[in-house]
Amino acid sequence: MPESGMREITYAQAIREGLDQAMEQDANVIVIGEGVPDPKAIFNTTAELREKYGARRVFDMPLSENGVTGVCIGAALSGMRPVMIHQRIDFALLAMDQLVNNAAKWHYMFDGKASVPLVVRVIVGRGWGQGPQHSQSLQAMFSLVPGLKVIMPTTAHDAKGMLISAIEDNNPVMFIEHRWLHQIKDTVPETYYRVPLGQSKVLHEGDTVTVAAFSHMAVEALIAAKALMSVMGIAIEVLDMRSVSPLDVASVLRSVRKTGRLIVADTAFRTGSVAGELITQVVEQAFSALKLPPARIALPDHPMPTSPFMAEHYYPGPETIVAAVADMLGIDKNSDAYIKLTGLLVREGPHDTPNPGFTGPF
Amino acid sequence: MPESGMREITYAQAIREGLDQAMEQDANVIVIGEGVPDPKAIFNTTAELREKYGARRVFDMPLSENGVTGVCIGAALSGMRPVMIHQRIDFALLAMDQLVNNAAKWHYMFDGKASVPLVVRVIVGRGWGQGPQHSQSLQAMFSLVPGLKVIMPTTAHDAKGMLISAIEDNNPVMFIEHRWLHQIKDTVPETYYRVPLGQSKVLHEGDTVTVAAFSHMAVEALIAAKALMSVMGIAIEVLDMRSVSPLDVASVLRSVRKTGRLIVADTAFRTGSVAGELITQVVEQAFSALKLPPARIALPDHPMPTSPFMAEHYYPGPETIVAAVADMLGIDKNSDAYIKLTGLLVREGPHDTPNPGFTGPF
Amino acid sequence: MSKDELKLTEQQWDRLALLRSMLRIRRIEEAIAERYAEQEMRCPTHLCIGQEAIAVGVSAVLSRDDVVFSNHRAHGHYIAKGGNVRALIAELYGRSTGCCGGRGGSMHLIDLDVGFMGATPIVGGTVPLAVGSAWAASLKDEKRVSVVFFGDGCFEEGVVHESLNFAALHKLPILFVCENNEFSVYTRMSERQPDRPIYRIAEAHGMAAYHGDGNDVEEVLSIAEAAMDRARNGGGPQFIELSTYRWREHCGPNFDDHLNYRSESEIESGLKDCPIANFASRLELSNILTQSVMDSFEAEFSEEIADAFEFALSSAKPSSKEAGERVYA
Amino acid sequence: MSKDELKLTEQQWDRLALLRSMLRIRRIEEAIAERYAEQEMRCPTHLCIGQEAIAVGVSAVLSRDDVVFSNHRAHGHYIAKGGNVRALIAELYGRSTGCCGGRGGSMHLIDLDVGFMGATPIVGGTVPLAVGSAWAASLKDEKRVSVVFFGDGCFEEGVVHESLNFAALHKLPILFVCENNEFSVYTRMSERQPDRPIYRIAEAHGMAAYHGDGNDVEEVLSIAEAAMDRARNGGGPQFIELSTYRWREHCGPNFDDHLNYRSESEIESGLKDCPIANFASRLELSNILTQSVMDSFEAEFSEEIADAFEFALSSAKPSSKEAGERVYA
Ligand SMILES: Cc1ncc(C[n+]2csc(CCOP(=O)(O)OP(=O)(O)O)c2C)c(N)n1
Ligand SMILES: Cc1ncc(C[n+]2csc(CCOP(=O)(O)OP(=O)(O)O)c2C)c(N)n1
Ligand SMILES: [Mg+2]
Ligand SMILES: [Mg+2]
Repeated sequence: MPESGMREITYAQAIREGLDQAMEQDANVIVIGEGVPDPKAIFNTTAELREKYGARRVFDMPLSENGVTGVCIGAALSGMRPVMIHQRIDFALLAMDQLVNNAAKWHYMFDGKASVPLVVRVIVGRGWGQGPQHSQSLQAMFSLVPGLKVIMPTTAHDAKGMLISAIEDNNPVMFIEHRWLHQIKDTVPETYYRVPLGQSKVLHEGDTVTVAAFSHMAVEALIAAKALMSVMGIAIEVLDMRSVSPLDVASVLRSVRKTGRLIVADTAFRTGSVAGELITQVVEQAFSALKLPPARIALPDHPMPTSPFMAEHYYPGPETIVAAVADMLGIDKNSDAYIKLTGLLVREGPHDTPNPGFTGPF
Repeated sequence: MPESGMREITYAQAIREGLDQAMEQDANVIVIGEGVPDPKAIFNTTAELREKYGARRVFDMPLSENGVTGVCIGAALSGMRPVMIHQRIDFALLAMDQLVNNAAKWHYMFDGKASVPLVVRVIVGRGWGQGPQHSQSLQAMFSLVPGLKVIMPTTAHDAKGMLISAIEDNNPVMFIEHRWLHQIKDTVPETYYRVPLGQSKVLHEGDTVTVAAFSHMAVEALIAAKALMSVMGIAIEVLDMRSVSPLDVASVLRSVRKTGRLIVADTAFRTGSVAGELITQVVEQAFSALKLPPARIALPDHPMPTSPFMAEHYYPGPETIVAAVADMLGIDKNSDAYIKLTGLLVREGPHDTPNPGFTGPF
Repeated sequence: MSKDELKLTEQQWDRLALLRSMLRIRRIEEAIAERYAEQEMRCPTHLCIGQEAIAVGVSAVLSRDDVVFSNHRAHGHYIAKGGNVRALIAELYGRSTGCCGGRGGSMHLIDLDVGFMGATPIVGGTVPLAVGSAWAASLKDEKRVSVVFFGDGCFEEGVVHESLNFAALHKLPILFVCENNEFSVYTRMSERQPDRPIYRIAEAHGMAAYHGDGNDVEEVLSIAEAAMDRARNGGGPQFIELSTYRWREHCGPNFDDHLNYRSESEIESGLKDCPIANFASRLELSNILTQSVMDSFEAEFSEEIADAFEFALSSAKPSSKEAGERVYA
Repeated sequence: MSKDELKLTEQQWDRLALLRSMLRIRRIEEAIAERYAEQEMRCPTHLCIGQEAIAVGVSAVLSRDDVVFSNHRAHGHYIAKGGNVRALIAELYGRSTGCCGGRGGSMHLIDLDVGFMGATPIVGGTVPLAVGSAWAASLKDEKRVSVVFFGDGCFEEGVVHESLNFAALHKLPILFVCENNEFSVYTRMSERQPDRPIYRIAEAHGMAAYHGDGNDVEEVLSIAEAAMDRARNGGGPQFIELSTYRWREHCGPNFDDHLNYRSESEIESGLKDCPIANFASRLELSNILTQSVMDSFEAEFSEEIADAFEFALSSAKPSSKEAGERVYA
C-alpha cells in the first residue's frame, strides 16, 4: 500500500487515524480502555470512534487492569483483535500476570496452536507533577519477556504506521507512547500503511558519534544533532530506535562501525534500562569498533519527585546529549562555539510542560 | 555478633534457622505465605515455626498475591516486619503493583516519614517440567525498580546471614532463592549473624578471567573454576554476586582490572538480564581494562519447554562457562587437556533434577 | 455395546454414559498415577481422582462448540470435553505428538478441535480468558457458551472478582464452575476464607449462582443444565459452586494421608462419597448397570489406555533444537 | 466562639462542628481551585467539593489513634482527620514544608501525627494497606481501627476483593468507606458495573455492610458510628457505601459541565443536594446556626487559608539536589 495524501497532523491525531483505519479494515478490531469513549478520549486519540463504530466495538472499562487484560487475551484467542489502552504505563503493572504469564507465553506453551493478537497502548507520563506513580517508563520490564513485542514510536508517521502493524501482528505488542509526543506534528499519509516493527530509523546522518535514542529522547537527540551541525559543523548520527523488542541492534552496529562512538539515550531509569542492554549487545558484537566506552543517557535511579523545584534537572535533554558528545569528541566546553551551542538549547517556558501552551493539570 | 558453632546444614535449613532466629530476636517479625505452616513447609524452610511462634505470627494465606503483599506493606508501615513467601517467583508477577508502586516508593514519596521493612522470599523453579509459567528468573524485572533491594544468596551461609540482614533492613527486599540451591550443604554458624546486602564474594581466586555469577550459576562457576585449575592449571576468578540491587560493580571492576576479561553468568533470559546491566557498567567504567569483549552466559530468550527432551540444553552449566573461558584464552578445544576437562564436567543423572535422588514432582 | 443391545431407554443410556465417562477419567488417571513412579512423565501432575463428577456432569450439557478453559487440575475437564487421550498421555511424556508438542506437560492442555481452549497452572489465569471468549462470542453473535473450571483457592484471586464484574456487566454467556474441594494445596478453607458461601459472592455480583453436591453427577448435571439453558438464552453469566473432595496429594500421583493434614475420619468420609461408586450403585438399583457392562467398560478402557501409553511411548521425542521455536506467531 | 457563648448544648455544639468542618474543607478547596489557575500548584489535583459530608461524618467518630488511608481525592479526608493545612498547601506548591517535602503533591498526603497514614493515586493501592494496618493492630492487641476511603471505581479492582476476604478471614478492625459518586473520571457506573448494590458484595464476603446518603452528614455519622462501634468491639470488618456527587471535573479545579457527560438536570439535582447547604438549613431551623456564627466561620477560615497560602508561598523551595535522597531508608 503506497503512502499518499501527506499532511501535517499530530502524533495523537495519527494514532486516532490509525485506530480508525484499522477498525475500518477489520471488523474484529475492538478498542477498550478507561476513558476511551469519554469526552477527553485518551488525549483525543480515540475521539469519535464510538460514534463511528458503535458501543459494540468501542468500550470503556471497569478499573480492572489485570482482569480486562485477561478478557482481551481471551477475546484475542477467539478471533478478535483487541486494542487495550492505559492512560499511564504504571497501571499496566497491575496486569503483569496476564501480560507475562499468559499473553507472552500462550503461543509458545501451546505449540503455536493459538496466538494472541493484542495491542496494549500505554502512555509514559511526564511533567506537571506526575510524581512517583505516574511517570515511570517501564519498557525494560516488558522487553525482558520473550513473546512480547515492545515498541516506542517517536513520530506521528511512525505512530500510525506502527500501530497498524501492531494491530495486524499476531503477537501481543506493548505500544508505548510518551505523553510529550502527543502534540508534535509530522507529515503523515492519509492512506492505510504499515511501518515494520523492529527496525530503527536514521533521523540524522553523521560520522562522529552514534546516538541511539528511544521515544522522546529521539526528539531531543535530533535537536542536539541539528544544533551541533549548525553551530559546530559536527555530524552525529541519530537513530530513532522505534522498537525495544525486537531491538534493531544490527543498525546500531552498522552505525557504530562507522563512528566508533556510541551514546544511548533512554527515557527510563538508568539501571536496568534498555540502553544498558543495547550497549551490552554492541559490546558483545563490535567491541573492537569502539574507540571509547559507550555512554548512557537516562533518568537517575529514583522516582520522579512531584515538586517542580525538585524535578528540575530530572529529565535529560538535548544539552545532556550535546555534553556527552562533547566529552567523547574532546570538545572544549569553555569554547565560544560550545557556549553558543548550549545557549541555543535553552528551553523556553517551564521545564515541566511539553510546550508553553500547556496549562495543566494532566 | 561473632559467627560460631559451625556445622554443615543445607540452604533450606539455613533459611529456616535464619527465620527462626529472626523471629526470636524480634517479636514484630511475622511470616506469611501459601503453605508456610503446611506439612511441606515451603521445601522445609518454614518447618515448625508455627508450633514455636504460634498462629498469630506464622500464617498461611489466601491465594491473593497482590492483596496480601499490600496487607504486608500496611503491616510493615504499622510496626511489623513481615516475611512473605511465594513458592515460585512467577507468582510475584501478580503483586507487581504493590511491590513497584507502593513498597518500592513509599519511603521516597512520603519524604522518608515511613518505611516498608518487608522481605519477599521467592523461589526460581527449575527442572522436572516446571515449564513456561513456573521457571522464570525475574530478578532483572525487580532490579530496575529504585527503592527495592534484590538479593540472590548462593550458599547456605549467606542465605541465613543475608536473610537476617534483609529482615533487619528497613527497605523492601526481594530475597530470591534458586530451587536447586535448597539441598546444597555448607558450613553455617549456629549464631545469629548478618551478611551485608550489596556485596559480592570471591569464591575462587584467579588472574585470567573474571566470572561474575549470580545464584545457582555461582555454583556452576565454581565447579568450572576447580576443574580448570586441576586439569589445566588455569586460575579464573569467580565472584558470587549475591546481590542484584545494589549491584557490587566495584568488586567486579577490581577483578577485571586484574584479569582484563569478563564473563557474567546469569540464571535469567539473556536479553534484558542483569548480566547485561553489569557488563554495561563495567564497560562504562573500565573499558580500557578489558582485553576482550565481555561475554554473557544466560538462558536463551524463550520460555522453558516442559518436555525433558526439549529442555535438555536449556540451562547453561560448568561446561558452558569453561567453553567461554576457553574462547577468551584461546584454548584449543580439541586438545587432550580440554577434552579431559569437559569429560570431568559431565553431570551424573538426568539433566532435569538437582540431584540423582530427586524423584519429582516438584 | 449399544443402547439396544442393553435394552436401555435413551434416558437410561445417557445415565450410563455419565458413569462410563467418570470411570474412564478415573482409569486414565490411575494409570498415570501408576506409571508416574517410572519417572518418565517428568512434569508436575495434579490428579482429579475423586472429583470426576464435576467434569463429567458439566461437560454432559456442553456442545462441541461450547468452549472450556481450565487450570492445573485439567485432565478430567479435557477428557470429558472430548480431548484426545493419546495426545494427553503423549504430552505427559513430553513427546512431539503431545497436545502441546511437549512444550506444556500436564498443566498445559489444549484441544481446539473439541473446544478445549487451554489449561494453565497460574491460578486464576484462565478465568478472565474464558470471559473474553464469551465476550467474543457475544460480539460476534456466535451462540457458544464459555465454561471455566477453577477451585476454591482460585476464588481468592482478585482477577476472579474482576472477571465476575465484567461478565455481569456485559451479560456474557459464561458458566463459572467453582470446584470446592476445601483445599488449596494443603491449606484448608478456614485459613483462607471466612465462613460464608462462595457462590453468594457471585450472586451479589448480579448473576445467577447455585451450590450443589459435586460428587453427585446427576445433581451436577441438572444444575449445569439449567445454568447452560439460561446462559444460552440471554440469561447472562452463571456461577455454580460444587462441593467435592480431592483423594490424593495436591501434586503428584500418591495418597498423602500420612502427612496428617486431614483427619482419618475426614478422609474416610471423603472416600466414601465416591462419585463413581455411589452412582454405580444407583444405576445398579435402577437395573441400568450390570457387572457385565462394567466389565466391558473396564476392558474397553484398559485397551484404550494401553493404546494411548503405547502411542505416547513410541512417539518421537522432540529435539532441544526445536525449543527456541514458536516464541512468536 | 464557644459552646457557652452560643448557648448550645453539647450535642448542638457537635452538630455545629460538623457543619464547620465541612465548610472548612469546602473553603480550603475553593481557594485551591481559585489559585490553581496561577499555575503555581503544579500537580494533578482532585477536589472533593460536594463530597465533604463523607470525610467529615466518618472522621467525627474516629479518635486520633485510629488510622486513615486514602486515595487520589484525599484533601477532605486529610483535613477532617486533623491533617496540617499549612503542610497540605505547601505540598501542593511543591515546597520543603509540604507534608511530603514536595516529593508527593496533592495525590500523596501524609500526617502521621494525626494518624493519616497516606494517600496515593494508584487506584486501589491503599486498600490492602489499610487492612494490613488493621492486621498489625490486631496482632499487637492495639485498640485502633483502620479506615480506608475509596471510590466506586476502585471497587472494581481485584485487590479490593482480596482485601475484603483477608479482613473478613482475620476479623480485622477496619472500616471500608466506599464513596459512590457514580463516576470513575467521566465514566458512569453503567459502563463499569452491572446494576446491583456494591455493599451487598462486601456483605456476601461475610462482613457487616451498609448503604447510606453520603450527602447527609448526620446519616454518614450515624452509620459510621455504629460501624466503628462494632469494629472496636470485635465485630470485624465493616463496609459502608455512601452515595454522593462530584461537582467539579475529575482532575483539576474547574467545572466541566460543558463536556456534556452528564445532563443539566443531573447536575442540577447534584448541586441541589449540597451537603453543606442542606445541613446548614437544618441547623438554622433548629436554631443552632445563625448568620453571625456563619460569618465568624467564614472569617476564621479565610484567615486560616490566607495564612496557609502565605506559609506555603514563603516556604523554601526544595532543590533538585535533594531529589535523589530518601530512595532507601
Ligand atoms: C498465582 C498462583 N499462586 C499460587 C500457585 C500455587 N498453586 C498451584 S495449585 C494451588 C492450589 C489451588 O487451589 P484450588 O484453586 O482450590 O484448586 P485445587 O488444587 O484444589 O484443585 C496453588 C496454591 C499458583 N500456581 N499460582
Ligand atoms: C490502577 C489505576 N487505574 C487507573 C487510574 C486512573 N484513575 C485515577 S482516578 C480514577 C477514577 C477512580 O474512580 P473512583 O474510584 O470512583 O474515585 P473518584 O475519582 O470518583 O473519587 C482513575 C480511573 C489510576 N490512577 N490507577
Ligand atoms: Mg481446592
Ligand atoms: Mg467515583
